[in-house]
Amino acid sequence: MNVARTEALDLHRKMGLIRRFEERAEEAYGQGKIGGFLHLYIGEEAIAVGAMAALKPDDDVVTHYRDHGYVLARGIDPGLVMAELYGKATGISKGKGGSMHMAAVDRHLWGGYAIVGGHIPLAVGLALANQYRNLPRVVTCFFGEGATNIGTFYSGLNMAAVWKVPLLAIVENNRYGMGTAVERASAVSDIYKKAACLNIPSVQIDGNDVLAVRDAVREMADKARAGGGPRLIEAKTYRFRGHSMGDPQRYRTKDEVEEAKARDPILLWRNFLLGNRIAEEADLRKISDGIEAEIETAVRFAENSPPPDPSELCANVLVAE
Amino acid sequence: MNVARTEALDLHRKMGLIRRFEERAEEAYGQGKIGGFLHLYIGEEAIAVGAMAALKPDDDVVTHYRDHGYVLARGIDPGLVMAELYGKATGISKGKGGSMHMAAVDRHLWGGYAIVGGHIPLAVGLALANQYRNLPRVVTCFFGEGATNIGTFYSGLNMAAVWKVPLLAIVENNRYGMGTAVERASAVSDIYKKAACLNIPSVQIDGNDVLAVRDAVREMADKARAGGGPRLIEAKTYRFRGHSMGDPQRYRTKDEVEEAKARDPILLWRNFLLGNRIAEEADLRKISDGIEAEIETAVRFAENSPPPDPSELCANVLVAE
Amino acid sequence: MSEKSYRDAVRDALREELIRDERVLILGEEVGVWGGTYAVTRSLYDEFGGKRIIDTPIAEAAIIGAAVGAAMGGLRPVAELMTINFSLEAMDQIVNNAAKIHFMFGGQMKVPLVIRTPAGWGQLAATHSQSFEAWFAHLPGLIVAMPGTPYDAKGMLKTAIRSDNPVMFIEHARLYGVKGDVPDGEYTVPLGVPDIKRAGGDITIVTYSRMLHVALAAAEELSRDGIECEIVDLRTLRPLNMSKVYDSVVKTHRALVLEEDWTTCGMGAEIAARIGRDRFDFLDAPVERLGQIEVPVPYARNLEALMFPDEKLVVQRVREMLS
Amino acid sequence: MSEKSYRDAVRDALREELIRDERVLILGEEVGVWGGTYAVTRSLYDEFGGKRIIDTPIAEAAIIGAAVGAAMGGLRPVAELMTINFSLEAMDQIVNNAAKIHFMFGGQMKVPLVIRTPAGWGQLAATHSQSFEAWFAHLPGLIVAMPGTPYDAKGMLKTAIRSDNPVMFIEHARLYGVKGDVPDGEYTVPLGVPDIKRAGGDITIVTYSRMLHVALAAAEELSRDGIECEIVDLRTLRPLNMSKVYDSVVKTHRALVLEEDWTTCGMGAEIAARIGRDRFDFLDAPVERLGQIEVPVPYARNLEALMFPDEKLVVQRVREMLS
Ligand SMILES: Cc1ncc(C[n+]2csc(CCOP(=O)(O)OP(=O)(O)O)c2C)c(N)n1
Ligand SMILES: Cc1ncc(C[n+]2csc(CCOP(=O)(O)OP(=O)(O)O)c2C)c(N)n1
Ligand SMILES: [Mg+2]
Ligand SMILES: [Mg+2]
Repeated sequence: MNVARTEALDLHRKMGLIRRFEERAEEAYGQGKIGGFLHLYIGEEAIAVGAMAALKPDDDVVTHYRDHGYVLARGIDPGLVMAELYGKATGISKGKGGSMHMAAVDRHLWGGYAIVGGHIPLAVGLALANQYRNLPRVVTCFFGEGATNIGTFYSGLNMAAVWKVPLLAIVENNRYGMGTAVERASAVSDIYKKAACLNIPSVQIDGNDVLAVRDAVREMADKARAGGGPRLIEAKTYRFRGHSMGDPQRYRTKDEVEEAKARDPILLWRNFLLGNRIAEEADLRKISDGIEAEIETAVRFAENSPPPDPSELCANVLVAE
Repeated sequence: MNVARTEALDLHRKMGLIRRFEERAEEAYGQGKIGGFLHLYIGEEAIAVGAMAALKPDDDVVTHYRDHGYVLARGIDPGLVMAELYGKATGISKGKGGSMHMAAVDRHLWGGYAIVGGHIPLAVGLALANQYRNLPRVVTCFFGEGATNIGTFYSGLNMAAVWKVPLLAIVENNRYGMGTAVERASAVSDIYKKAACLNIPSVQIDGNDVLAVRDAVREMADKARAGGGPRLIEAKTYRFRGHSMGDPQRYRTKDEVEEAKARDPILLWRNFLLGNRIAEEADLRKISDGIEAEIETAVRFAENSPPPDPSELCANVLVAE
Repeated sequence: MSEKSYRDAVRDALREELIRDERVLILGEEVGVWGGTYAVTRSLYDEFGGKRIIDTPIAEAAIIGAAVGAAMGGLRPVAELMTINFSLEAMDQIVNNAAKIHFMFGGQMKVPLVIRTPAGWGQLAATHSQSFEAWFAHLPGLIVAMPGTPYDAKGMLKTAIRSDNPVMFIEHARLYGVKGDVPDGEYTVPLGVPDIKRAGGDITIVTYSRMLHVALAAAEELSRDGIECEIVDLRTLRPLNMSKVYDSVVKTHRALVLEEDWTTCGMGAEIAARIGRDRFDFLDAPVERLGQIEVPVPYARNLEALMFPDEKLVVQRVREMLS
Repeated sequence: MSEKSYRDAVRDALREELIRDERVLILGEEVGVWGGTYAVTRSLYDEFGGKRIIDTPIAEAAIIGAAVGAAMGGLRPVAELMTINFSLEAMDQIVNNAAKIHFMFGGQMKVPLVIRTPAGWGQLAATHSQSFEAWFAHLPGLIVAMPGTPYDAKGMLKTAIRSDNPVMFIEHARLYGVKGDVPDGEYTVPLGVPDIKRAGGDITIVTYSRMLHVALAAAEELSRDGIECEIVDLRTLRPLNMSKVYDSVVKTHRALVLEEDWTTCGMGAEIAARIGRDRFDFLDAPVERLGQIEVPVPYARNLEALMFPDEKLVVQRVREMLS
């Protein structure tokens, strides 16, 4: 077993925290306390948690809009994230970004981006900066399988490959881009194979196996860091909720969703922990309780925080100089 | 030998016609009679000529801006093409398009396009229309290897592959996109390999061998026509002239160019014709003479044609209705 | 006549044209199985099948490019951009292909294409709340329609689909639920013809799309104080037909332009400049503009609420202009 | 002082900033080995090497996106778009990333990026002759510079490179050969400050970039007849500082805006609308605009010559406005 007990429990805690955080966010959305789009990561938590466990604290991260998981997995205070969803001044992006735009630059989280594929070139540029400045940092860029059909996936990664910048692309293949199944949108549905035409080494992994994610990310990140040029990981997973709030989900059956839930990453990890006697039920209950408390605090923080001051509207349009 | 004598001579005549046409255009450009950009196809003639020999007259063609060759290879009167270069009312696009925008819709030539890669989705759409209308027409789309790094190459062809439309992409790999060598811009320099991540069958051929082009295009076009979905051909070639007029050509040596000229497609074909006793020197001389006369007529036609009437400026902005 | 939502009116237009003309097809992200993210194309996939209603990959440049190509090839595609924000991905295809192909090849081809797309906002933050109609209105070779009522939406969309020209047909996410009277039978509304949505003699309000409703509400309120606004709904932004605006200004001597886009180099600028030039002597006061605050749209509800002119602001501005 | 071409002035600015600040790098198509298609970056690759002067694939979205990312990551990239036409390929990156990232994340990141690109034309036909400055001027979050002289080009580019904000720096292909006096030593010109390029009391001509020279030539000719034009060179289109324009209009009571872009929703519209509102009582005549004919640009020389306002047309329009 290549995981220490503390780490094993921490992985469990983080996945659980993301799950519960989003369930509460969903609730708050239903109460009209959160607006706009809210893309839940439920079912995919092992990817963010496994990846962040593998990356170094000063490795850079650029993500798409389904981004609560990455931020929480990196250990950002859930209160800041919830406050952002509530559109409060105390939010991680001062309430200006919302669900899709979570950044914490001091933690090398360079933001969630809502234009599909549009952030991939940004990640290439960040990696170029790291290479230029001789910093031993990998840039990890997360996006969905649906994003692999847009031009910037290809043109951005081609550039990264030509320049051999330290970039790791992680494709979360949750089988759908909104309601379009991967086979209906992508000529190649094993996404990792797409890297071949970019000369980028790639692997396909079980994205619901947190350890598999951690190990693949570590290996690939190290190779990219060592100057080997970009790498790509396809992490296969499944989204348990609708694409965003209010998705009629006509594109899949309830049975399909239920079946997928048998491979819930949290369940798998829980079974692993119990099965390998890394933890007892009681340990896990304690972790759950901790999570509940943490989420409660986060919600209270968000609720009690003030909205942004109206003067914020015209702040940060240009840097004053 | 899988080529009849008449066809063999016609291939020779067409390649020679394009060559001489462009040499005359170059001259006229030097005299200020042609303006703007002028991208010569000299050295690459076997591709257009071989392809047009294979395609059926009502197969559709969409091309990039280096487009004199395609139009002439399809048998368009060189006078119309030269008049377009001269910006005359009698030009193939009424003088409104110029060198980069040659179309003859009645001959299924849907135009040359000057935005790199921008025409690839157009070709996909034309092919979709053919599929939708049950027309047994292939759309052939020409572009350079440099265009295979822009997003629409990938996103357009992915769409074509998902929809299985009858499209044939022909990549003219002349080793440079302007001054950038293929290896400096493209993570994969054997362009045909890029088709793998689009699930598109592809081949690499000698683009200076007119017969190889004809045969590959025929085979691939037939497969696409039969409903097999898109195909891609990488035709390897070399551009003897600068990218456009006024290219300082700092990116390659004179030696490299001279070396490439040993594989001049017209020379190769000439040797083939003579070597296989398909033609005698005298036959070829007669063809050359015919070409000279034809070009002379074309130039005279262009010179003597009137410029567009000023009223043309505001015509064809919108279709009147 | 029946009361219909803007959404249903648009869908009816699509459905009727799909039935009327075999060459009409719809393509875009989630237009088929999902039924359109704003439910505009709901049920059309079931009725017309995957040949006519085509789900695409997420690749707007390829969607619009393919739609232009299909239009050149004899079809009459209606391409949907899920929101107008994503038009940025397809800008080259819209500007250089859709709008120019007819001209550039000397009239040899035409591009009978409709690009349907909603503007709109609602805590969607900076990249998902934009409104680029002024950009499209800037471009020769395009028709730009932006209807504000179910009646106009249906009638203009039918005209757009039958047009041989490329039409940028801009809807509005916050209008889809708005209801209005729509005739039961076949009708069309011409492109390029503004419409007086309310008559009045004191001030001219020039507007379109969702802002029409803000203007109407403000006019109602002002009317209680005896101030009568004349509301000119542009409906089509390009070609821009100014005659009704001019007639109105000649009568009222005052004009306010109300738009949802950023104002700099916007529709309001164009209209103010034209009125200023062509009806210079009739103006008793400067032409005023109200539009989006010139910052990216923030997520927070309280900040977003400050972004767009509302009824109150319009009322206030009109009062100032008349005092 | 020495006489320098606009091209050399731009190159000098680049070179000096490359020397001054290690974080400055140039990336774009053909900027390196080729030396820039308009020879602006000639010799820089030899001097600074491939780490600082980076040739890219043909992929404008990736170029601008990567430049934004590099700017976020601590560098000061100067990205070249070979011509402004290709900005259409990168529109999402410019609009949604370059211009919004600072705002959208609550000020956490900044994007010290310069995008250099020439407008221009010359029988290049519809897709290669465009001028989109009005589009960029429409966008909050961007600075839009469009200098008309070698002096301004060099001084403003140096300011742009040192700025912590994204700057769209629009040059002009037909200005590269134009010469003018440029100081030998270090200097900068601020962004956001228009410049009076000729003083006069009879009419205000507001313009920028290449049209500045058309205006200057027309003013020279008009001066022979005793008509004195005051020429305000905007230099920066966003943020748009109107004070010098207003001062001039208060003096002359007449204004003509001269631009090279299509006029609908253009800079001229914005300026006319602002003058009309803020200096309403000072105008003796409507603000007039001259710009590109509203059609795609044709290839034929004779037709193209009809597209853009020239000296003759400006002289004629000024005479009409004064009669
Ligand atoms: C350029 C662009 N087009 C369309 C959209 C609308 N949209 C948002 S998410 C999404 C699906 C993305 O699917 P995928 O990349 O698989 O990520 P997932 O949502 O499954 O995590 C779409 C079409 C967008 N945001 N940007
Ligand atoms: C989107 C875009 N970017 C840049 C250019 C400028 N440009 C014109 S041709 C060319 C090189 C194209 O190379 P390739 O595709 O290999 O074709 P070739 O010219 O070699 O035939 C470039 C960069 C353009 N026309 N369009
Ligand atoms: Mg997905
Ligand atoms: Mg090439």
